[in-house]
Amino acid sequence: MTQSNRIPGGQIDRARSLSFTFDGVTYQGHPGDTLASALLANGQRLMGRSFKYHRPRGPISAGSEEPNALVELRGGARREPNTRATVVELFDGLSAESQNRWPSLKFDAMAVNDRLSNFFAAGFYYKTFMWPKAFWEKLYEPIIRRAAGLGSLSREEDPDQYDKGFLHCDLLIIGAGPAGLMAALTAGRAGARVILADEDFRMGGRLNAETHEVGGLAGADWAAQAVAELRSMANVRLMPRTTIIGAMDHGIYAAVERVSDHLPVPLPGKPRQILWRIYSRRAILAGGATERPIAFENNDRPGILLAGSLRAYANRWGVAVGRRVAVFTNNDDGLRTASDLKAKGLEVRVIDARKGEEVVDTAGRLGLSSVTIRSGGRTETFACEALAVSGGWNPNVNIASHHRGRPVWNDAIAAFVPGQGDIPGLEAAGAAAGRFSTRAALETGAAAAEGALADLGRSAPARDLPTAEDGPYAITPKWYVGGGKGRAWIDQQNDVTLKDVKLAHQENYTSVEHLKRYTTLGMATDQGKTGNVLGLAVMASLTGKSIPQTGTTVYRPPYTPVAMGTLAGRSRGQEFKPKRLTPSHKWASEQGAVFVEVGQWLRAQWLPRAGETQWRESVDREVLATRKSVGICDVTTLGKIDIQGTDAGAFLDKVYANTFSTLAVGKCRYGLMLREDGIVYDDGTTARLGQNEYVMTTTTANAVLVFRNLEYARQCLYPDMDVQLISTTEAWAQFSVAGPNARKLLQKLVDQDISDAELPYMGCREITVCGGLRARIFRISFSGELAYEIAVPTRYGDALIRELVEQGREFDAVVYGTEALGVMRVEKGHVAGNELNGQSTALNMGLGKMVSKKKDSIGMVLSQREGMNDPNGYRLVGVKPVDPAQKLTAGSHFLEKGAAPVIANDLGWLTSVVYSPHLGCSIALGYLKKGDERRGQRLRAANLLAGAEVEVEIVSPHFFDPEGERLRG
Amino acid sequence: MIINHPILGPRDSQEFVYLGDAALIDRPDGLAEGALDTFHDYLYLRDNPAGLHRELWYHEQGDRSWLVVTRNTLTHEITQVELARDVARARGRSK
Amino acid sequence: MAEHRLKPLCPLGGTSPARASIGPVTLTEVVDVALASVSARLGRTAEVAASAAAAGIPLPGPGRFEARAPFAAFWLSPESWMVEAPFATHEDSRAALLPVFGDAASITEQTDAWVRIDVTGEGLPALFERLCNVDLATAPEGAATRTILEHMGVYVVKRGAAQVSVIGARSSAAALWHALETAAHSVF
Amino acid sequence: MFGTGRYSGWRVVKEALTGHKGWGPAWRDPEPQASYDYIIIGGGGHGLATAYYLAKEFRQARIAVLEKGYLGGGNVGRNTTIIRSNYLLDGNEPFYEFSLKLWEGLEQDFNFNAMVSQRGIINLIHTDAQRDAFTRRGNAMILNGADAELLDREQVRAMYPFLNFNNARFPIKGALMQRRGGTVRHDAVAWGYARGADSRGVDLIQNCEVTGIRTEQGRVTGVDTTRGFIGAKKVGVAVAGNSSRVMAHVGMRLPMESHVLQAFVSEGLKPLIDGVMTYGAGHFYVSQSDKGGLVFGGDIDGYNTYAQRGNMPVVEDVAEGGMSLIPMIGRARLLRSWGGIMDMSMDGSPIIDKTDIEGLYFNGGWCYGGFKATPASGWCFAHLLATDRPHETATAYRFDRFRKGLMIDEKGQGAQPNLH
Repeated sequence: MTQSNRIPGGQIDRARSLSFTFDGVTYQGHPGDTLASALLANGQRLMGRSFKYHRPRGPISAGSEEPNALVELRGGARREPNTRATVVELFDGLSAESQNRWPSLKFDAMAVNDRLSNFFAAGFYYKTFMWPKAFWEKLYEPIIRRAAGLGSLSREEDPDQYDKGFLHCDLLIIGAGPAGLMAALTAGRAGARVILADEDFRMGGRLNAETHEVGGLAGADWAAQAVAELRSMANVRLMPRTTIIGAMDHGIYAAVERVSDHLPVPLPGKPRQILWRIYSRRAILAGGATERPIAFENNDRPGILLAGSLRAYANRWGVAVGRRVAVFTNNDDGLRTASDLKAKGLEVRVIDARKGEEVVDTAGRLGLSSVTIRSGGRTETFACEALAVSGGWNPNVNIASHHRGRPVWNDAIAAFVPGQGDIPGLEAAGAAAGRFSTRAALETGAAAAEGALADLGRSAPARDLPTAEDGPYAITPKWYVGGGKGRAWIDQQNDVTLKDVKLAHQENYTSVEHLKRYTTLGMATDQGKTGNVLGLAVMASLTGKSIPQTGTTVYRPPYTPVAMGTLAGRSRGQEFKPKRLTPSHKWASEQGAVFVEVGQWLRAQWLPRAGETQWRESVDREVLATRKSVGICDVTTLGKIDIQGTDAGAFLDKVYANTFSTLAVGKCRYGLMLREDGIVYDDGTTARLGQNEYVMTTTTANAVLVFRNLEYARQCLYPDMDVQLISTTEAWAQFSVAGPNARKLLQKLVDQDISDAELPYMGCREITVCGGLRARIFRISFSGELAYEIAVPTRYGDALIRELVEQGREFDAVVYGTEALGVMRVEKGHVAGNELNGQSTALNMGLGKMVSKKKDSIGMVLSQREGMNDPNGYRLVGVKPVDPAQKLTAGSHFLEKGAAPVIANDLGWLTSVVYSPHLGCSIALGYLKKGDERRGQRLRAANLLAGAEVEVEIVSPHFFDPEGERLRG
Repeated sequence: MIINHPILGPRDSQEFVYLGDAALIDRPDGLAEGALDTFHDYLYLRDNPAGLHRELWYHEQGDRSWLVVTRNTLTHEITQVELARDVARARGRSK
Repeated sequence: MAEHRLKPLCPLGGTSPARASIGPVTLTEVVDVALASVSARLGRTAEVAASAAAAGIPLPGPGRFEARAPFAAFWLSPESWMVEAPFATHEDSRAALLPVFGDAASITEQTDAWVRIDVTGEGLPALFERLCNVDLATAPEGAATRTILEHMGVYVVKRGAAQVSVIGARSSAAALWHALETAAHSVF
Repeated sequence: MFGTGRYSGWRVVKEALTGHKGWGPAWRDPEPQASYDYIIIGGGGHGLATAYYLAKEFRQARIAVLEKGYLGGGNVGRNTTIIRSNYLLDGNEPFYEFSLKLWEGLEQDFNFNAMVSQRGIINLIHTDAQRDAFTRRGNAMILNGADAELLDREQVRAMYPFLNFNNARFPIKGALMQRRGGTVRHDAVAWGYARGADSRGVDLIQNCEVTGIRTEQGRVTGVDTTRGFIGAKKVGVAVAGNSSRVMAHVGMRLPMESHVLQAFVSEGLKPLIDGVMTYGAGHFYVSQSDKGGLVFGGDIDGYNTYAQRGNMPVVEDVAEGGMSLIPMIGRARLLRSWGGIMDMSMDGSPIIDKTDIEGLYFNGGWCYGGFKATPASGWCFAHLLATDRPHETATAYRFDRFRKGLMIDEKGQGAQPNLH
């Protein structure tokens, strides 16, 4: 197709042509075009359909405020729904599809809604669809949901990469129009560290869209010259294609840089977009202004644009939306559109609201064909393809209101301007501050930069402002054309009309928030950038209040919609969180171990051997072999905290419920740690390696939290205790060696005597292994077997497990994973994660005696509250199925035999369930009301989720070697 | 947010962990009479002011200092940052 | 110390340190440095400073790194430092420092708790602005900052304009290496 | 009868054909009277529901609701619209199940379509320990008369094949599902209760901020407001988010902190996610509204605040969770964010109780469970106000539970509000 509406001029590279498709049709455009400008150049005004009534729509703007021209850009997994054609930078091979229409953009069956619009007035759905009750979910809502939404996602994984980053500067300047450029030149020349960001791919802002001169040059050329000077400054960073999306606290701004969106696909290894966190000492908001429409009947036809945008298409992109143009304005800026288009040889007719002229209706099904105007009582209809509308300009106050500060109404320009100091350190300049002439933009830009430089303690260079137009902006507010029977649109995408606002008023939804929520005004993808103030003004005229009395519109981040991928960056898929690998990971991988996520750690869950087809075979083997001879397990993930200082023992007495200051050097003790509210927080064994030196172990899950709490106690509660803390979790590779032959195996590695006499139960020593390697050995047991934990510097962890396996061959030693570990600790009745649930007391766990009342430890006092010492409360019990063949399920609840399955009969639940190869049946730990008194009782363990229940016998939680002879052996 | 660390200067609050009201420093004596009541009030009741709030932050991804930050809960403006250890000593805490 | 029969692995899992060059930068796993934390006991900071000075061990101020061969050190937290020494001569780092500080300081071996990846070459600020919140461009040489990098806690030590050490938890060495590599490919 | 008459499909048609001239105001804007029998402070969901049930179910009169801003401007107007009763503990589950049952009949009851939609909620499971905990919880729900199902990985895949089943850092192992969970059009809840209360003679007074609570000999006598003193026999406080500020008028310190919870909505998308899902390996939960927007959120920012806005760390954390769970979501755009101020209580559970001051009653501490609780909260608070006895499903929500050691701590996090 030909670019029938292309006219001379503009900042496009006519020497090169770009080929692209829209709804399968191929068109030509030029570098510098947007998708919208290229389609308009090809005479394609129709680009989309509205949300509710499926009205035919074309672009009304040339920027990110666009509510209508939304397309699905690209295809396959890269499809981007709801993409504004007005900001898509054209590239060769671009393909786009229209959305929210069926079967085609021209003939949309859903447009029937438009005919039924009377039934779809604001809030109609709140008043019906209630009878019969079931029909809402069965009938009405499915229909509504099917019609919902605009574009659609690909349902495939986003293939692109996203980056995040951090930038630091003295001065962030938001917007590179005349105000932003002048501010950047001023601050840049002063040597300040400046970031200049603009959402457009071409810096210059409105200067690229206007015909007037700056400093004797065409505005766009002056802008290019300014950009060139800024580029030459090492202290200035230019960021085109970068949108500041939000103002956070303390000078932090979030920005999205579109690195690759102007390319068919990103270059290999390069991100599609980058989320920048910009740390600025001062900021200038020079984001310009957005033009607003006037509401009149059928003001939403393709070909009806905002006046400044129609002018931009002509001046910047060399595009005439139509050869015959009408201009409807209530201010001088609209007249500029008329004069610019006339100068381009187009036929222009002005309708000046200030002279009592107004547009009362338009015609043209898929695009504007004529307008009807009223002037001095007589109406007239004439043909035209384009209608430029200007109801005035709204400063882009959005970012300035991100801290929920209220913009301030300015009568002179009939618009809101940013409130002073709404965002500390942010100053508005140029059109964003309501100063609309180019001269004023340059002036306020320079002034804002000078102010920032003063705050930063820098001296500003002498002011050097180029000459520029300083034309007046005379506006007489005209919000809507009344009197008609038809519909006049206020929010085009969401199809909110004048009538809807009137209805909201009639039903007393008059506060601005009620108006918004009841009519959906301003809730569309443009967030009301063009419609909000208009809607507010209509409501004001209905209530008879002033606009500021009626309310203000506060915008929330982001400034424009942001891809979720950009906000996520690289944290996705396998890289969602970093992986932590144990010292034996390499060895275990070679063995084909099955790994499980434990927090960020990957631990061997079990290590299958040839012929083992299902996990239980491996786990049973690991357990039996350990209990029969010896097993090895990597326990490095347990937290280790080095605690030194002359008050180390006294400190431990504060943070543990039991006493450690009395622990002998060379001994270990099991420690119970409470929260201040008396609930059990963590447990582990802590060893005393020297007079003033302990090493504490924590559960894997709580390693970081316990360390944090120790520092809290050290710094905030006991600041004069001589105690120093540092984590050694990763410094030592630690292995558990358990089973009757544990000592025999270890003695083959340990250079010193570790006989029972030398190293009794709960003893610890610093030793050497394998001919001189420094190591530590702790005689502690989680499995209930004769067991040790041996630690070597982590770099030798891999070598040590290979050595243990090698030396263990004669004992048929096994390496066991977390499953077998769990089986053995349940057999032994040790509490772990499922019992340490943050809701249980020491009493619940049968460890009540461990809480010393003689000393003031964290949690001691509040653990004595009556509700936590209920004699009828939960106690830890062991559970066995009466029929060994039956399988228990963790999370089943205890019920008396014959008791109805209702909460009143609930006696507790099974916390942990394992299959004990040693007992040959499924066994469990559980919390049971009056558990201690129920030993030997038979109850039901009901898993109602599966409709299953098992008759169980309550036993001691110590299924295995209750007297503990084995571990002392 | 940015917390102006008394030793390290401005650091992003992302490096910190928040605990709550700095009154938690004033832990009562667990062996004193009526400890159950004093501990209840100490642990559970808060002023929760709309305005200046003295609160505990831990520089976990930093130097592991606990800080007392004075911050306005309406504006998030931070007006003072102290080492919790100094505050604790000043409030008579020792061993 | 005695010759034992166990063979060490590098944090990244190799028998020799990893190394990679991407564009102008090179990533190198550094394993020839022994580490120990030194924390002054309560009220004995002056003694610790004096003993350190006598032994030629630098104890730099907050946020700083300082080298004084054969030792170097960076600041960890109030009254606490990470001391570096040649691995070959100071493998048992705690034992090596105990005589220096006696009971005036708490000393803990830290060598194997960490992976150290040195990033060398031109354009490091451009790389690090995509990694963590450290303003490398304005940070002076000898700046040592603890911060977050892709959810991992790390020390970023600016040893020179063209040499930065990233020191992170040994268990997530592979994740840290991957993060640096990916960012380098993305930037260069 | 005040108000606008009944809504019905027939009436919608009639009005459509006659230019919608017949729709009257949804509620009046009355001047405050000199005194009332009941004053409810707070015109949010809970306050409006309380007034509605006081008038309708407990046949009380001379009731006013005082709202400092506009009706429904509190957290009922800024949440993620989820309803469910999938709680674990005895103190909570009966209450939330009562609430869910009220939701199921609400629209017919107050004659306003709030779009109660029970499309199901799933809590994803990623570890064996999570499965154990959700099994315990699911069974507790059933024991309390609620519905619950445990889904395995393949059942989840069948519902949402586009979740990350191929390359997940924390693989999906199943889910706890409550089919009766779902969503409700949040603003409509406030409007429905407001219209229903107004039509029963309740005075809804907007732009009326309470500046003081007056008492004589330990008994409440009324409240000072920006529109003057208003007398009252009984005063009920339902201002979650600002509870501490209001109760400070009578010198009460509460077991709670105020925190901001951010929430987000994407651009409108064609139907994708039918129900509600919560991620078990990160801070992310999501549903899709009837307009097509993905409505999602995550964790609170975590520091005390009364500013209804948050910061980037949580925004990124939520996006990372979403991206790791739903890999296609990368090209969906986040459209709008907002923040609501939560009463984060010391055990994560609410309080509906009398105070030491006779005639002064308190309702708050909802953390971010407040929206789903709206009907039961209103009903139970009305019950307490009218009868001076706690409703049978709210007997655990007492101030003294902390003194007695009877915390209702679903998450097991202890006395640290920002962890609940």
